Amino acid sequence: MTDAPQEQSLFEAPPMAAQERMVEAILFASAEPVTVADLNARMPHGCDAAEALTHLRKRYEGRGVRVVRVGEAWAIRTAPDLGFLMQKETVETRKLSRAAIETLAIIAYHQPVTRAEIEEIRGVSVSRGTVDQLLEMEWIRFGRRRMTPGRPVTFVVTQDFLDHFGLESARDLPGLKELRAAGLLDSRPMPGREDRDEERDDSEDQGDMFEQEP
Amino acid sequence: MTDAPQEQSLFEAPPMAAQERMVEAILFASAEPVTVADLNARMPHGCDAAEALTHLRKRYEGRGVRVVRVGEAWAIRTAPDLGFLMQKETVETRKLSRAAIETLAIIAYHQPVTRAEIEEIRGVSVSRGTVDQLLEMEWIRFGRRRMTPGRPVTFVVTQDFLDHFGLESARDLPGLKELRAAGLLDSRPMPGREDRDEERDDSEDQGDMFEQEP
Amino acid sequence: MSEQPDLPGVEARLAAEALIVDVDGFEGPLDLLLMLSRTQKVDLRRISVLQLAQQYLAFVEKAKELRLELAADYLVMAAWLAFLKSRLLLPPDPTEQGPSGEELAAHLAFQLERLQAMRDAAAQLMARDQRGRDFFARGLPEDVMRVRHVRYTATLLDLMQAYARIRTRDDFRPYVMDRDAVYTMEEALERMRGLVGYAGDWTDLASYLPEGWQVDPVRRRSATAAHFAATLELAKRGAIELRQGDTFAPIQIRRKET
Repeated sequence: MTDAPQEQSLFEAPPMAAQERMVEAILFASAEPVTVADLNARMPHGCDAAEALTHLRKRYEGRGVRVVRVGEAWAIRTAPDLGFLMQKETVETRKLSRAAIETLAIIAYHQPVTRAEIEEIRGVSVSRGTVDQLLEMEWIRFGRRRMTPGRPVTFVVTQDFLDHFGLESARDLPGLKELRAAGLLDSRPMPGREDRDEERDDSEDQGDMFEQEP
Repeated sequence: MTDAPQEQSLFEAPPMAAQERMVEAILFASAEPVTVADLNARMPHGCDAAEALTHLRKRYEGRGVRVVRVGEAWAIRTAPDLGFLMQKETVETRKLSRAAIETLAIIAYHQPVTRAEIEEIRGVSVSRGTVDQLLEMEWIRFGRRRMTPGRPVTFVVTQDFLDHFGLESARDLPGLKELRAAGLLDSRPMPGREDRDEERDDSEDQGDMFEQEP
Repeated sequence: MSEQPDLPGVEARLAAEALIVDVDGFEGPLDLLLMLSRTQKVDLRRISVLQLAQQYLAFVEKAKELRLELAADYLVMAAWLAFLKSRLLLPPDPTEQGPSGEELAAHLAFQLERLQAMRDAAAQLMARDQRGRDFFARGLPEDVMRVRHVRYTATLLDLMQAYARIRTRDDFRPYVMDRDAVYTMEEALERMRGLVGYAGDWTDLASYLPEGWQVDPVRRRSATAAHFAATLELAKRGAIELRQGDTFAPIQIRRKET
């Protein structure tokens, strides 16, 4: 491309300070996290949103609001130590049952995880209401199917989950490293029943076992 | 503020920098502009929201967002020169019509699928508007022609579709058994026929448009 | 189990009953085992599975004594633990296939430890700062120029429900238009245009119906409707006049003199 230098002069990217302002404006205007790709798409040609973000993040360190990473996206959120000022904004979250909380934790720490694996860990069948509730809250979603007989669906946590719990990524889950080091995230089949999970997923009447509430 | 020194001895007000953070967080998170009286009421005793606002206002001068007065109250708003960045926020989201979502579901589950097959599964003819809409949204595209008489075109779902629904591939869609387990197959009353005729209108000439490759 | 319980026995029994009354509070046998394991007051890694199995079996015994209905999975676990107990107590039989008692016990200990770990992780997760409680998103998101273009959207749940709806329609029948019995207005218009020229006087509209469309009710209805629509169109253009003597009387047409 011989005309590249020319093009550059035509669409010169704004200075970094201006780019930082733009990222600031976009993130302030949105309640949802915005991806770097989205930022770049909305900013003028030649901008580098990722770099502008680094500057912006530094600028807000220690302030009343912070620039936080949520998975692949970015958002501005109030500093957690100021939560006490926000009684007016506090939203009453639906009270999650103990089963739902445990199921959510298992999905987060073991993802992608099948329903059979969740049941194996909890030792009880997972009620359909529990998974429905988590899907509806958009804290979990379907992941890739497992390449085992029966090709069961898997569950993974969503960006909204990360946002809700202030996690940059699923790797930042509390205690994740320790749990992994202790082997507690391994899938370890019952001795003598290596293929138990797969059999379970494959079985014709799998549906039934979820129909009955524990 | 003649009584300030007295009060200060009883309830020491936080330093001005901390007060500024508080005002920043409150203005950011509030759904409506906030008056100085409101700010003072929400902040710890002894705070001076008006002064904190002045500092905050100065801090945001020239930034991507500004602290502005709205009547008697205060709010954070995008800098006027950056309004052009907010265009993405202007889209209005509407639920896809029932006809469209059904057509889309059939394409997703049965792809590649011809229009005749969609009609057979849905039990009603598919209006060209519905297919056009899905094509325009780039959730479906033309697939390979079917090697049967008439060589009808087929439809398949796109990467955009997968991205929107958070799927890694169309194969990850839950099957009928899983739909049943999730309670999606039994709880619904049998739909009446009232909406079955909704799209028969232009069935005369729609055949043609699908013959030609885009 | 004795008829005359001594004093400490009463206490133990009350404790056991309290436990049993609580059986609804347990989320399955693994949860119960985890609870029982706490009475050993040791690290889960050093738990005596044999002792735990005995505690569980005693619990099930008590429940039977009190004539409490236990869910099937509790009984399945009891049977399995009884088997495990015998494996752990008896010297290993070299001819026996399958995993040893120690392997099974180790797996059970692993399951308990893993469940406990997940509970702790869940508690840690819920103890984190949460959006909408400890930190907040923008309360006043800006939308400068709204209603620019409509973006249609749907959730995965919508999609799945739509599919489920289609697949559970019992009155499902493919819609097929019966084109054989349809006479279109365009065809009728074409036909009438040629015919009205011949008719100088009032003629019954019914007499214009083409051959093969006069008898079969379905075809006759379609052809009549098409021809009627066509006469209205011709009348509008000023090509013909039409009249009807009475309600439901035959409709008559004639060419308009120009």
